[in-house]
Amino acid sequence: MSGPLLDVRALSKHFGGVQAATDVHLSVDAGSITSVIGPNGAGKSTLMAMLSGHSIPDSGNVFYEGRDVTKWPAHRRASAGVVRKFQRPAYFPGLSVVENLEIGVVAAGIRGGRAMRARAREVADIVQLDDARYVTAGSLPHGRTQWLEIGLLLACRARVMLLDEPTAGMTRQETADTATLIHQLVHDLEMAVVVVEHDIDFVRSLDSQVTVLHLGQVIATGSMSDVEQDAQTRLVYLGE
Amino acid sequence: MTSLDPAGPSRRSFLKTAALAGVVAAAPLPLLSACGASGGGSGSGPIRIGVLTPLSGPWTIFGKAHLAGFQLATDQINAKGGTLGRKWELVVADSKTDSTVVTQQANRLAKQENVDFFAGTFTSAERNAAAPVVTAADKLLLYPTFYEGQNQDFYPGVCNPNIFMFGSEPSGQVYPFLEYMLNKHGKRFFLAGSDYVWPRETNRLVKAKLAELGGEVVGEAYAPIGTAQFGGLIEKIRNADTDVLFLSVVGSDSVAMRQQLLSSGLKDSLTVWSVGNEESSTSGIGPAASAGDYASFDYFWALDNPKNVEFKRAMTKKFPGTIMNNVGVDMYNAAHMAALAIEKAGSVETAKMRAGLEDLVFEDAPQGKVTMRAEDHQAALPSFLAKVREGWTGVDDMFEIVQSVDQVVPSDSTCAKLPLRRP
Amino acid sequence: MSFKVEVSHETASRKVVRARRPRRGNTEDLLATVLFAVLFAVPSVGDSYQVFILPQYMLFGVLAMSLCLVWGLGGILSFGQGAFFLIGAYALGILSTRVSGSLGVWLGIAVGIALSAAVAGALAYFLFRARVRGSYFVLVTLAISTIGGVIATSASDLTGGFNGMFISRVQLTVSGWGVDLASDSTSYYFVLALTIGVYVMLRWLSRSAFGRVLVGIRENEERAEALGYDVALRKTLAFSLSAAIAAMAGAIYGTEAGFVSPSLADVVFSTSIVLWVAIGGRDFFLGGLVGALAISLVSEKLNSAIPEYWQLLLGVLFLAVVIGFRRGIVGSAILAIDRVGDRR
Amino acid sequence: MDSFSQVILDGATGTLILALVALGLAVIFGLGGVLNLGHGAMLTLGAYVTWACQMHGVPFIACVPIAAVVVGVIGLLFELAVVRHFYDRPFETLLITYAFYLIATQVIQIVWGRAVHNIPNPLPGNVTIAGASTRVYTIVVCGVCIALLSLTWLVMYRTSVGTRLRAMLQNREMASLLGIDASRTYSAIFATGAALAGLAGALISPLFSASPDMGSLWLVRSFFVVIAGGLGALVGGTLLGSAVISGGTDVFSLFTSQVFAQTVVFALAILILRVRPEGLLRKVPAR
Repeated sequence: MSGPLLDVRALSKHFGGVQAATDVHLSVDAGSITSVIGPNGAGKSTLMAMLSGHSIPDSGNVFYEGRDVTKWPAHRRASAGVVRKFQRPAYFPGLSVVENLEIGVVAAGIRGGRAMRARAREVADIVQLDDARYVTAGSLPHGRTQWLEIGLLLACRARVMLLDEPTAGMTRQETADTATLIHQLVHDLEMAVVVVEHDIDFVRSLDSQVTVLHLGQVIATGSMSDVEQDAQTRLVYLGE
Repeated sequence: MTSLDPAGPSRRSFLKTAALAGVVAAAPLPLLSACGASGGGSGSGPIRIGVLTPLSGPWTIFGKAHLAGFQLATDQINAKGGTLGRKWELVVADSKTDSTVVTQQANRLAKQENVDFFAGTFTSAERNAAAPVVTAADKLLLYPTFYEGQNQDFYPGVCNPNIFMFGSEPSGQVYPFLEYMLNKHGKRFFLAGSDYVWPRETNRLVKAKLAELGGEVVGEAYAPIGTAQFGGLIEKIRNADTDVLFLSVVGSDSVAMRQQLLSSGLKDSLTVWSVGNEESSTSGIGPAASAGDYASFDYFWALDNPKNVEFKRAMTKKFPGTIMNNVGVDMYNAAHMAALAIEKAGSVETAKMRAGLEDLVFEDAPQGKVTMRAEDHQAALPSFLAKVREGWTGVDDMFEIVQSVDQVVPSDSTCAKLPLRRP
Repeated sequence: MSFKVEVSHETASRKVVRARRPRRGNTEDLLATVLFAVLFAVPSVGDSYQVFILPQYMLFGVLAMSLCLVWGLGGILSFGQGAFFLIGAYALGILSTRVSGSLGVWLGIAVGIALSAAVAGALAYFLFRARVRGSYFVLVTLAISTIGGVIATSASDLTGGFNGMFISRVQLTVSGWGVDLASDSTSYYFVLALTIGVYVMLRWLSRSAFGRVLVGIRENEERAEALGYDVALRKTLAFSLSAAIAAMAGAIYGTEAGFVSPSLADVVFSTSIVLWVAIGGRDFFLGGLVGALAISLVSEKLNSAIPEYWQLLLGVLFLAVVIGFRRGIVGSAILAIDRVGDRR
Repeated sequence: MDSFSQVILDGATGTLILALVALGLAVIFGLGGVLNLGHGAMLTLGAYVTWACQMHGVPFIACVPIAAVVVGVIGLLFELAVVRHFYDRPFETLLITYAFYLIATQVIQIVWGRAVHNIPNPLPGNVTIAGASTRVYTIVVCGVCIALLSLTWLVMYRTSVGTRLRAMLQNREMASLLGIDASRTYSAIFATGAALAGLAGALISPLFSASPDMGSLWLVRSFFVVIAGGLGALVGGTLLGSAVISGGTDVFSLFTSQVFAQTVVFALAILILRVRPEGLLRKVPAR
């Protein structure tokens, strides 16, 4: 395919007097990981919301597979393949893991009990919830709910995964496993992943393209090591 | 794990089925067996009467008097040994002020309780709802309330050979006093009522009579049952420059209406004539909002005659604190007249009892003489116009009778099904 | 089956019990079969009043199941089901008297269903699109029942207003073949078949993809939307379908009872539907059905005997169920039976 | 233009009386997030307590605060026993308060019977304002309503209690960091709302009498006040909502039937809800 999978051009958004995003550009290719970092209030969540369709920018455009999806509502973007994982794990707590995944599978257009179950089982294996298929999701430990939600994104055939702080509340080991999982998804399934994170170590372990936001503006892009050399980034983010 | 125990699922589900069958089947059984056994029928045993009365809902305030009247008469009849040597037994059903429930309960009384005849229902709407059931079961219904007359063929509760009306219709309740009110308080009438058949039909008849007498209808309005705010209506009354406000708003709505009329300051500049507010709703309205207003019915607690004194004594003794009204008294009359009819006919069979009630005269009614007309089952009753006393403190000093008529012959019904007398 | 070690201790014990694939629904269907069998047997053992009244209560049960669909499955609490029931009843009443023959009857049923579905759909889409939900939508459904009652009362030319409307027992026939509801026993079995049909249809629906997604929306609306589901559209469909079922039940109820009045739309009736479903168990269609049947039956017995105390008792029972048995009496029973079954 | 000033006066008094009735509901809904279906029963309870109190020879002016306190205490006990465990589940609180309505209405009937009780007007006489007349007592009730609304406004926006309450509305977890005992605050809110309902029931009883089902007539209208007025702040919203519902019905009913007017106004309230839902949704977490 020619051109980036997700192409963000000159997005701006303000809330009242606060400029939450100013002229943000971002380009995401299939099979790549993009990390967005920045201090609190940098506009990371706003950017995520504009990518997922939960928020409509004041100006600028979002292109997905060459189509302008700027004004598409969240559900339409999701069914086209741009799916978001929320900061707090969002899943269906009263249902079992497999029932959760089946809802995702149905979203991918798979119908019929057998096919649906098979696919849900497959996804459960990928996110290592195969042992807990019939456990009520609400009773899963926190770290595993994060994976369940990633499983949901997988189940509905996401092509672009928007991961909002995917390792929040995870143990060190779980965080490392998550990085491995993301790599695996990108590698095996040619997915594009956009990660918003606080945890610099995790971002470092993703070894991805990094975009640094500050006060709604992109102040640096490049690999993690490039960005860490950037003076402005060091100033605003790393506090030096 | 399931697969480890091949015998498990089937056996388990069998046990489950058996257990559940027991539980589910057991539940409805007491309900089934509780009924059916009790059946009156004709012949021996007590005479069973189904009484449909509003014990809950907005018309609860009338329900007490409604039921008490019939119960008092039943006690008196039973004290004398019942009729044809059979005691009376009441099966009371709550109409919940809901015509749908009336249909349901009337069916229950007919099909399950096997009552010999029915008494009650409060509004015309309730009577109309009960009518198809009593017709299907071929039982009589004794209806006690003031009502709209028998001109609307399309309602099943009108000109129904199985229904007897013991209350007054507009020609009895209103006509005798129209001229008096016209001359004394002015020609400009505003007709306001609750939105259902009785007020609408009453007002239609009143309009016709007013035109005859040279009065003028300056406005007509209906408020749905359950209205709490009458601001718009009161404004219309004010703008119409009304002399007499002819009110057929009923129940708790009328309480709100009269209170708001007082607070609007309009009450002093017109005369209120209510045909729906008897003793119990006037108690709710209170002295301030009712003082000086008129009401007309076939009975008032205030009536000073020996039979009413005796009735009041008996009523106060049996149901102390109950506010009695014309509907309750007409229930009382209905019971006594039914007893007379049964004795006369020698049977509680519907056809015979019907013949017994037709042309029956009851001299001992608390309000005077009651005659049941055969051709349309309407009662000829006395009629009274009363004025609410200033600063009344209770039902005893609430109304003051200003006009009275000993017996009004109901105006002719225009129903095509007449006459009701069967060959 | 193997369990991974990383499972934390406090949830481990629960897991063992629940980790097996549940045979979801078996117990409910089994119980329902028993109930339907009992109902099937009633005309041969009961009296004529039971044959007359039970179809009406079964239709209340259908109405309750329509609420289970939106509330239990979709998480949309509605105090407006009574209004749709009423639309069905009035439509049949009006059209069957004004259009002669079986055409009028079918037209009445069809118009009632279509009108309810359309009103519910339009209103729901209008509001769900704007993300009106939760308590606010409950308020709107309260408004639906209030406005429904007001219209039924005031449009007296059409509905008979407060006086109500009389509907005779109709014949449901297609080119001479069909059922004549005039006979109590015929209409009993007809309504029973209808009730079973609705139950089966709703059970199928709850297992279908649509049903699963609806549950997903109930559990987490944001997540469902972010998975690509048009949440507003699906909730609207559910609400509209539920209104259609309520209207169908209402139409048959109208002809069964022979009389309808605006009281069916008022807040009291609509809230008693919520009561039936809450006490029976909102998560199970059988809960709604049994709740409606049982409470109607017992109410009828106790209402005349101890009207105030019975209402009080019902209130206390309702409070107890909401506090203690979120899944209702039937729902809790089903789950308890499942648990016993699973433990073996 | 006597008629015109009369319409204005009736509209104003109607609005204020409805605002008085709805204030308790708005407090519990707006601050506590609970849609109190028991509000109607609390009104009724207030009216009956007033009546019973007067029957024992207590003057009306003393009966009103007694009614408010009694209903407030009942509300508090109910909150402590039941409601407090369900704040995170809006549907459940709705059902629980509906159960309260069922139970309270029946208890009222068992204790005081079903008759309509008349409470004499404590201030007989009419007053004429700009050619329009109304009862002196109505004006006093309106005065009390204005005073209560002003007091609510002062508490909410001019005291530290109000600041904390508003902070808690924004973020419950944050509030506990500010040293707010959320649990006690919610109890206080519920009790206050109940007391306001009792007070309203007591005050309107001379205008409308006391009957067991009086509450349900007001409940639906109060809900619409909250629907229509929920957009603004507690005080402004309640007033605005009351003006739309009460004033709207009055104005429309001048041109058309009362019924149609009511329907139009209710539809209007739904429209308002649709146009400004995000303002409303902020306070109530979606289920």
